[in-house]
Amino acid sequence: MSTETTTFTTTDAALTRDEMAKIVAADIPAGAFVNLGIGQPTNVSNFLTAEQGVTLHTENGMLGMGPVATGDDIDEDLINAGKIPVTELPGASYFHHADSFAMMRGGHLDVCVLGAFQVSGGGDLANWHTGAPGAIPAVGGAMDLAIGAKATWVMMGLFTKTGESKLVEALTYPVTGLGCVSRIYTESAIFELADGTVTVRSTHGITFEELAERLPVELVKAA
Amino acid sequence: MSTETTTFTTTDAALTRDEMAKIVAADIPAGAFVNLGIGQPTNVSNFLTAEQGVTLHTENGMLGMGPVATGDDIDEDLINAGKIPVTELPGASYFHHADSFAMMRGGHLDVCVLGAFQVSGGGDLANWHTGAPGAIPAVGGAMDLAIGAKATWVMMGLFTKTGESKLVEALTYPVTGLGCVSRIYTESAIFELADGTVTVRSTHGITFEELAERLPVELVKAA
Amino acid sequence: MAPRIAATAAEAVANIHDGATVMIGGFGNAGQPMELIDALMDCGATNLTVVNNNAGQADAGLALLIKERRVAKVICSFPRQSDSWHFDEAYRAGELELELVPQGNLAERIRAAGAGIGGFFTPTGYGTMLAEGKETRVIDGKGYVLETPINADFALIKALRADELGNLVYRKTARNFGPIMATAAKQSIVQVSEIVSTGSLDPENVITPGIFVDTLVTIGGNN
Amino acid sequence: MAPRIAATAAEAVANIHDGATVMIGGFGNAGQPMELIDALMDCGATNLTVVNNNAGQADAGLALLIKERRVAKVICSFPRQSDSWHFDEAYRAGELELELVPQGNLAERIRAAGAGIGGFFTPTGYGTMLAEGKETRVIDGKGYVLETPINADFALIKALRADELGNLVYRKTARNFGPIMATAAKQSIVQVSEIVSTGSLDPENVITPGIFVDTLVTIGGNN
Repeated sequence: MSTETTTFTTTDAALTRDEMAKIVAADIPAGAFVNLGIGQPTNVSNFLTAEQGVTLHTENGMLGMGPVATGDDIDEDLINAGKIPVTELPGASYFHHADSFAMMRGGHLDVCVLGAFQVSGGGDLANWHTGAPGAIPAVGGAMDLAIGAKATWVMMGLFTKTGESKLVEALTYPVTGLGCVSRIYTESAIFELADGTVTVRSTHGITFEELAERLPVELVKAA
Repeated sequence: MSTETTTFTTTDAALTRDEMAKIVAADIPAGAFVNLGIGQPTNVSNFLTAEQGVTLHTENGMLGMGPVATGDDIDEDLINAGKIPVTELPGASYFHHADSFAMMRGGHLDVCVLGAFQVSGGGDLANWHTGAPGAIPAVGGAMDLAIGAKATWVMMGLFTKTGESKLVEALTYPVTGLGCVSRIYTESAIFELADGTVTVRSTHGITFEELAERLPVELVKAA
Repeated sequence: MAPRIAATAAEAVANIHDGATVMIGGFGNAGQPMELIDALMDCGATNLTVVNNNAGQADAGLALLIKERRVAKVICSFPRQSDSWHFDEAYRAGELELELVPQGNLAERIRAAGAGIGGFFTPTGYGTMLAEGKETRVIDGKGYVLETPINADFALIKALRADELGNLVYRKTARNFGPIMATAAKQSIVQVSEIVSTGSLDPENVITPGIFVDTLVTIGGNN
Repeated sequence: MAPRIAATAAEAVANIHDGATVMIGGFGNAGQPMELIDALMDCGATNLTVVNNNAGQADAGLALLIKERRVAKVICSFPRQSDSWHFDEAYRAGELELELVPQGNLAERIRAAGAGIGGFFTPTGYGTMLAEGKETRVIDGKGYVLETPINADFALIKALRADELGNLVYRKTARNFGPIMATAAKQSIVQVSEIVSTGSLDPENVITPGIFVDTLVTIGGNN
């Protein structure tokens, strides 16, 4: 699950959201138990193959979650953490909220994929609260998800609308979890984080050198 | 469950074990959830009536335990905490060990009836370990049972073989639980314990005055 | 004690008093005891502390209780949603206290209350705003926050089916907070689609044993 | 990952190594994975720490492991029994370390390990010999002891039935420690009477989700 031997690659164009989701999906080891956060990470499920045999966890109490339900399959008692009706796969199981979060907190899930406002080079994650004055905070399962799985991966845009890097030296947004992120997927690059070192696995529509210039953290190019 | 208005009574003869068990059974409120410890307390179940609607808990993971199993009803997967084969009543449920002890520790059982080596006037209980040199200790569920239920009742002989009182000012045996016992049933008397006061509800084969002389704790006679 | 069977939701919630702490099950619409919440609205109890995953949505249920200022405090993980306007307004007006708890800690604190645990060290939230003012400890190199149990006077729960002893089964992800809230409240009030005769539920499949259920009411019955 | 299906008990336990901590399910004979324990005996692993409710009985199973001095330490609640002679001898000879834990604390500590809890305050054992040297705290006037999680390398468990994904159901009071031990061990090795096809178990009734199961072996099959 950690940084296997990675070879640096580069492509001319930035990744689309589907391309990002497809890469994340391909990186998930066969047979893994995975929680996909709300938003972009949910899209990863569309690119998992049956051969991978990945089991999806939803923190509202289910393993073996299937695709989004449509038409007659919609059942208000069967929803995911984003409150979207989903389906049940053969071999599924249901459990209560304490057992569900115990499963997560106890380190039983292999991978959790989350969105983020910011990630630090040390793997600190900010994704729950803008910290803006007057903003009403809501945390949900964000903090549990951040620190629970064996590996926490982030999918995010690398830059804010105003062009600032969301991969930062130190978080300016409120912390969700410390030192928990080990991989970041963005449209412009994919990063591996380990022991304070940020390794660039690939760049997309940008060269390693350009990236190194724009980001406020020291980058290592994968071999 | 606590000392309702009690009227002092006395009988000429000491209580037999069955008489003690019958009195305990009659004292259990209708509809109560009860755990009966190993030994004398187990005998209480023989005197519970169907009308009482008492539900028995066994800490190895069951509510709705029925009588001891005999003949073809013996099932090695269905035993009580004393490892005796038992039966299942309609409306029973099974759960794992952590849930079972959570049920107890969380104060959900109404009454727990236990044996004892000693009880102090303040309700401290000793029933798990003689503390003798070389004795191998074994605690089982004793400490959980002592402090878990809403009311903990003890059934014991009032005197040791050498005639010393087992109702004591301060325990000389190792503690099982502090301040947990609210009622003691013995062959010679029944005691209510509350806030450091020991009230004698009844005597059997002994007068209140004789009892007061033999016991090392101050006794109050029920009105 | 076999649970009281209430004829109506109004009768089921009639003894909820001003100032009570009320847990309300459900995650999204799944497992939300809507009829019991409506009855709580009608019964007039005020100055409530509500424990729920959210803080009301749109113009129904908990949102209405908040709109009418019947709720003094909400303990939840995810108050702000696109349609949480009544919460937003009451909170911004300073007329509603909010205790924001990560969802897994919320579940574990509810479980702890039911299980008689005095507090526990959880890694979730360590190093974040939500741990401010709380005791923390580093155990084996990992940071933990001390969290305390959340008890309640009442729990409002939706289950699928009960037997006459109050044993419950749930349906799919509607199980969520129900089983743990039932253990943490002094009185659990449960709406079900049907009440079946004792002995109809397989003891292996009971999710909430009847010991945790005080009041049952049948609602609808179309599940 | 779907569990490995071992052809024999010997194959199932083959990777248990010297010095491993091994949890063994069962309470009395109910849920005791006798064939796996026998296989552990045959596989030769030594210097083991064993977590079990007892410390072996008569001349079989765990008692034989202790007799052969393959066990360096036992963590249990009730070691001394009428037929625990091998334990008694090894313990008196100072050749076996004993950590005696009240049964409910044992269960809760195992659960805590599986749930990622760093420690918890329990009332059980407060003021007793078994709390000596442990941190204590008075919370709301009640005394508590801080207890720590018990993790293991392996768990040996007996369940009734598994599907191919490792979802488990148990039988009656044979459930006992199985579900929590499965969560607390790095590898859970489970003997079952039969393995059924995926989709054969009702997702509502799964007691141990397959995520907690690593190895399955079919034994007997007469339950």
